[in-house]
Amino acid sequence: MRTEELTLNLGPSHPSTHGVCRLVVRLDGEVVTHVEPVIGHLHRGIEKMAENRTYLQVVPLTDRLDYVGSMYANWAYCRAVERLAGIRVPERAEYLRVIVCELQRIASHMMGIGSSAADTGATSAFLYAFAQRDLVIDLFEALCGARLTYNYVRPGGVAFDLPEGWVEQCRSFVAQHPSAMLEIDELFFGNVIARARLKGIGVLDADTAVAWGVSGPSARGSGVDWDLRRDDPYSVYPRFDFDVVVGSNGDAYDRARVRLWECIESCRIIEQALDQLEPGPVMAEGLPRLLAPRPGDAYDHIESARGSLGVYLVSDGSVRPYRMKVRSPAFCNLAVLPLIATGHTLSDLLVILGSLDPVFGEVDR
Amino acid sequence: MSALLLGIAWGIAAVLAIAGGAVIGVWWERKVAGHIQLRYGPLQIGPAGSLQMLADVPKLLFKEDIVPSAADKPLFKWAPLMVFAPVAASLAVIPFAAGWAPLDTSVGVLFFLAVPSLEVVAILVAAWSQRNTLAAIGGLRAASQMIAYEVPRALSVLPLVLLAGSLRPTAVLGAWQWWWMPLLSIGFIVYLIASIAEMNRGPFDLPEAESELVAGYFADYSGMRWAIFMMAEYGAMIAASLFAAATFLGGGWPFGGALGTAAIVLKAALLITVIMWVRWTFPRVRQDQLLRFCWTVLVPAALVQLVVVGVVLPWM
Amino acid sequence: MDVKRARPAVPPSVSGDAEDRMGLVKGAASLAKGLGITLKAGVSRPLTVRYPQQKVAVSPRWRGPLALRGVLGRDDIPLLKSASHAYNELIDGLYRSDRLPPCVGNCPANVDARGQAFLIADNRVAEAYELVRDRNILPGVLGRICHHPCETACKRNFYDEPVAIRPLHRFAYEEYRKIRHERISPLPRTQGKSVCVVGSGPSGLAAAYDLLKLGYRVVMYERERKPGGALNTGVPAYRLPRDVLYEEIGDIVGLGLELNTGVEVGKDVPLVELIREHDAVLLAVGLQQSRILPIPGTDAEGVVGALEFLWSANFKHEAGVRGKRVLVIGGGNVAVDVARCALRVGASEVKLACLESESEMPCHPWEIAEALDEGVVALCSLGPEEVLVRHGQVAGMRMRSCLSVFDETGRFAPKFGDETTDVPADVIVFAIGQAPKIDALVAGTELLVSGRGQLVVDGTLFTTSVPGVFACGEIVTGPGSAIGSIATGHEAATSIHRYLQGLPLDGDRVARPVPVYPKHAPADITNVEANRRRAVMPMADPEERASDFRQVELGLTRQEAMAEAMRCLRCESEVCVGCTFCARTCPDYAIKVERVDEAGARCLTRYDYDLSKCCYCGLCAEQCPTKALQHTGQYELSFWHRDLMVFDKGEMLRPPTGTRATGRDGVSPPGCPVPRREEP
Amino acid sequence: MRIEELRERVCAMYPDLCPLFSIEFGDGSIAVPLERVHSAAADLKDMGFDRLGMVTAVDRGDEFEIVYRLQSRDLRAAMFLKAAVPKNDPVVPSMCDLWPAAEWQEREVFDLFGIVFDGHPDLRRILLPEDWSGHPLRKDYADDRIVRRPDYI
Repeated sequence: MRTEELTLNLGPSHPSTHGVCRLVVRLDGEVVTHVEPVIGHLHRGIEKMAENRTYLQVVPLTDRLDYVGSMYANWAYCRAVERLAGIRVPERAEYLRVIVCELQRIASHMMGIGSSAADTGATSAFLYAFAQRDLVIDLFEALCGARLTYNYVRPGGVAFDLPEGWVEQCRSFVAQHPSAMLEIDELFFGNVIARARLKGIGVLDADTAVAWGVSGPSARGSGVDWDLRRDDPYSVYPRFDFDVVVGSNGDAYDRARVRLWECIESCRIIEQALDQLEPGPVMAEGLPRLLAPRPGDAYDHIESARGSLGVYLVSDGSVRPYRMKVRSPAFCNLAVLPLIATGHTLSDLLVILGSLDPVFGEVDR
Repeated sequence: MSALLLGIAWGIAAVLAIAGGAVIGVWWERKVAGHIQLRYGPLQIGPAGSLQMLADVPKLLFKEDIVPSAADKPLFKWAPLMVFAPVAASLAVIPFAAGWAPLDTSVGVLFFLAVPSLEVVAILVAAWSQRNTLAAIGGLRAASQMIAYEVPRALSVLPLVLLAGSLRPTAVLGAWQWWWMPLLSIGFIVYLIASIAEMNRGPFDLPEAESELVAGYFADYSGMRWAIFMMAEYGAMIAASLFAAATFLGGGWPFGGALGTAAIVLKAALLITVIMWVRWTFPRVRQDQLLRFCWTVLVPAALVQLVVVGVVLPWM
Repeated sequence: MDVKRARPAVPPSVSGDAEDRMGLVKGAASLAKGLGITLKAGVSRPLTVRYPQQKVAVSPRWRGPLALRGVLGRDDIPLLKSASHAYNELIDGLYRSDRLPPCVGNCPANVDARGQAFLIADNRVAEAYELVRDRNILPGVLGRICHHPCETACKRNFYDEPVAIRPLHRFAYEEYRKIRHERISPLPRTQGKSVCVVGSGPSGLAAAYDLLKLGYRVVMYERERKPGGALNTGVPAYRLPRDVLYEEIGDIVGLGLELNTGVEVGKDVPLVELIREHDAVLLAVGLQQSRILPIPGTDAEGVVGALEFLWSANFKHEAGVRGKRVLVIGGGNVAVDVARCALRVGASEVKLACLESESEMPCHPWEIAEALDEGVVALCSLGPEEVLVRHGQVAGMRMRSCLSVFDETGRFAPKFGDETTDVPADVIVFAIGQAPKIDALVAGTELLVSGRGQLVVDGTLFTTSVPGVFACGEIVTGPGSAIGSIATGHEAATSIHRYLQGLPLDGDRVARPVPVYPKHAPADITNVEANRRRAVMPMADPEERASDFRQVELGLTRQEAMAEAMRCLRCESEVCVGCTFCARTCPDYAIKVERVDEAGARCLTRYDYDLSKCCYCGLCAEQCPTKALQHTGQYELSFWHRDLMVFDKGEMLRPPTGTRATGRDGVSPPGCPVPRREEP
Repeated sequence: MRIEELRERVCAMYPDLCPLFSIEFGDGSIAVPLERVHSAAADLKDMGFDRLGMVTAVDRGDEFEIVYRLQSRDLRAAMFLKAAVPKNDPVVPSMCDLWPAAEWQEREVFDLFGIVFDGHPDLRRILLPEDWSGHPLRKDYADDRIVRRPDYI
């Protein structure tokens, strides 16, 4: 019997495409024969806007890059500016940045795990994950007054010091978080239906991951043992001991569980950072109000929840960056989707997209 | 002539029962789902949000019934009623009290199991009349799923009929012994899972899987027509639970008379809560896994149950 | 909360392959476990809030829509109007340390520079003079000689250039001078007691001024013919014309001070008799003797001490160096004054030798710069070794190179190199510090004197060993600035007042407010618009001024002073002055500020904040120097006319409290926008 | 691996380009003439740089400058490979054959700068709509909808 392929257009406003992404899918019955992500719907031209703002005014822009994790988006940009302008950040500011960034990694992974649960229909697991994310966001609200776009990490240090009572609130969160994660692990990842849905789909082997420039939990899920915090150590990370979680099969299940165990590791880092925190200034002294680094270009990257988020800054000596390029991990990870999604059914396609955990603010910039 | 009048009266009563059941059911589902997900569920209207449906139902009544221009108008308009009718009909044969059922026929059990299969046709009609690819896929999925799950459902009820010796529900209820419960436990579980799949609920809600098809076969329905689909789903749930309560769990077993009917309704409510609990805990099964699960797990379990009953029958 | 369980270790393989082939039983077990978890969650207390009864409390740092606390032209900043002796308590109440502007904090005497700029900008110059005089006694004098620590700490350093606070003192004096006769009248004597002040230096005058305002009878004795102490003898006349000094001291005398000049206590009048005669005595005698290095050859003719040299140069305009080569030893302000005076009294060539290197010189950078303009030659990192004497007459000085002045702990321990240079000179002036000469003064009293001839004085309460006898000024603190001595004068007056009233001396003695030091580096002002720049102080040109004792700085005109006063940002005053720095910092340019600047009618006419452009990044509120702009804690951003989200000035100025105060028409919620005003 | 070591190895490979190996802001970077950029990339890949981190371009006013950032996991090193590209007809050999990661990033550079990568499997605009005229990240990109910022700071 002659069958004809059905071209389906998922998105850009579709409940589970994690933001504005349009998937042009050719279906043979339920099986996907060809998928092509069409991106660019959230392209605001951040790199062009950055050329029109001073170095401090660009920080609120970086909030809107990876809006699920704007803390480390700020940090990546600030590290590039500090490397360009040769600023030495005080000790306490580095510790605050690490604490805040690990908290943001947990919050971002909650979105990752939650959406992989929601894609397969387990709305309760999604809400348990989001309950944890909300506790982190309350911490950030107490710290810098915002719940999503924090504008907290600034070139030269951080904007505010901890309010009193914050450290205790943070410790109580970090104390209860691992058990909550294990509970979600039992509820969702241990469940036979979820294992059936997630295991074995969207398999990405290690070499293609490296060749395609995939980084972060998506790459670690397929066994690529590469984590910038340990392999290209920056800031005060060498002072903490933590393990890098690596999966083996490279399917959606492994990627999601790598994220889950990374949250537990982040709790470990936060506890060590909170123990080693001492009083001191939070902002470098003697910085000019309008930073004007000498001409040149600098690149710096950090390990964000989606991979190695890098910022390449070119300065021409004026108070405004000449060119800012954001190497966004979600953009590179998404490129792999056609490779790993063909041959699966329609419902799996969206689960695979969710397992790559793309955030389209960062993909489209 | 009087039989026709009697039938119409029972029909209206069934519709009203299902409507009332649906109203309470939706509220209870939102409460159960809320508390499972660490939140309160409806709170504002009425004590603990009980009058929330008082606000929702009028809204649905006054909401505009959009009929898509490309749709096949007559089919589109009649599909919801065609889905709802079998559910209302299946209520008629359930024995509410010992020895009394609204429609006491000798083939009540067979009628109860056969009528929902009409829904399959109605769903296909609904899906096809919208001319919407996503709805079409949803409709096909629903059809394949319901046909698949009718077999284990029927097989799971067969041992009951064997033990009772007749297809008449009231007779089954009358012949019910307490040790039937442990004996028919496997059959009861298979029946429960199969009826969940029949209702397109819980882990098997493939047709209206929000993440992919955005609402499956009733995607383009809105307003009261959509509400009828909802009532059909809740009606099916109520009917299945009442039947299970009346037959598997022995109807008003510890008490007799009026208290018995209350016991049946209470057991049905308990079963409905379990169905909701299952829905809000588990993720969704994929289409091929759904069918494989039905033929490789449910049907053999039902056959095992038959064998068990077969062995026990001589001692009876 | 959960008990803190041991950290779960990461399993070797995360992919859970162990339970891969899940049998029926293990599958069912996993389903049951899942149901158990949701059941546990179902029965436990929900996390969310029972809205609408309970509401989520927003964090105090919440960045909601902006609000202005105070507005120029509508709310005035609290001026410092009360008597200075209450200053200590005042600092606590009115000017809490977090609301103390950097200029007031960094000034040793806490002169209210912010208040002065506010008053001058509003054309109330006489009030400004009196406000400043309350704390620094001689605004006219200090307007010329103070080393202005207030300008170094001014926040405007980081935006463009600091506010010219010292020239404003001077301008206030020149305006006040015209109307001083009608405002100076003897103060009433309310206290029965009398106080005697020995020495009419800045510290003595400050104490006398405070005590006069408290109602005491004050008698002052001065050794010289003219009052002013070090200001009279030490400060060169080109920096401070003497008529200004005598006029201002005349004002204080006019307030009821009994001044006896030409009377040396300890010689003409014994101190014991004064202690008996008055209820309290204040020794403000300062340092009279200039220190000479104990190196060979200092007894030769032609070696002079700094004070004697300055005394003769200032009064006789003649110091016996006409046509000779002068070598000044020392790197402080006094050395630079000596060098510049030497030029003016006809020295053929003036060299200045000091231990410190070019950058470490203790004198103020602008002093040495002006000196170098006028032709003084500075020889740095050189230590005096020996005076070369040729038959009784000074011929030069052998100097040894000095490697470092302070050791690593900061103590004065100079290390010398080995090569020496001989510097030819006819006259050598030692300006390496002054020493007290009080043996005549203390003769006959039980005042304790330390081994090195220093009077033993309590540093914070300024009491000496004899009850009722106090001391202040440079005799207590050692060589320091004029404003530093005045600060000790105020403190001593407070101690005397409490002593005479029988109050405990050390009650709530507020330590001087810790100056608020800048966090940012000074701004580079290459492309700053002209109207933001600082008023340039007209200077006499270097060649001419080096020849005689005419004024070096020529002072600001009224117009310049007013414009300069308007540049003051009024830090921490929580009153928006329309400095537009929030508008410049905003990444989305959502703020438009306009202000009217006529003298006496200054007000903020427009503060438009476009809610639809604002991204709530909080940069503007951080940059606001006056802390007037702050984020309200309001949660709901949805106002009625959301599309017209431009906040007109009228709307922005709602009370800052978090409650839902009403907007302009008394009904609609605050910040409810009015129809948009056409953009110009 | 220390940057100095990296410099020796690169200089050993390209003696004539050695002076162009600059260490600035902590990252080694080598500027290569346009025609040798592909061969240099291939050699560096054999040397151990198995990962292409970033492909981007900078509009240096009179010419473009294409910038590649190569990372190596086993050498624990990273370096920049830069090449000047003339502005009139900017054509750069594509790196898709060496690293598939370059595919999307080169499409983005083509989209925003207008630099053509020959040898690229399907060079289309990736972020902007197909019918968009002009390349926004060029300094001379004129669009009337761009908000004029007041230039006072």
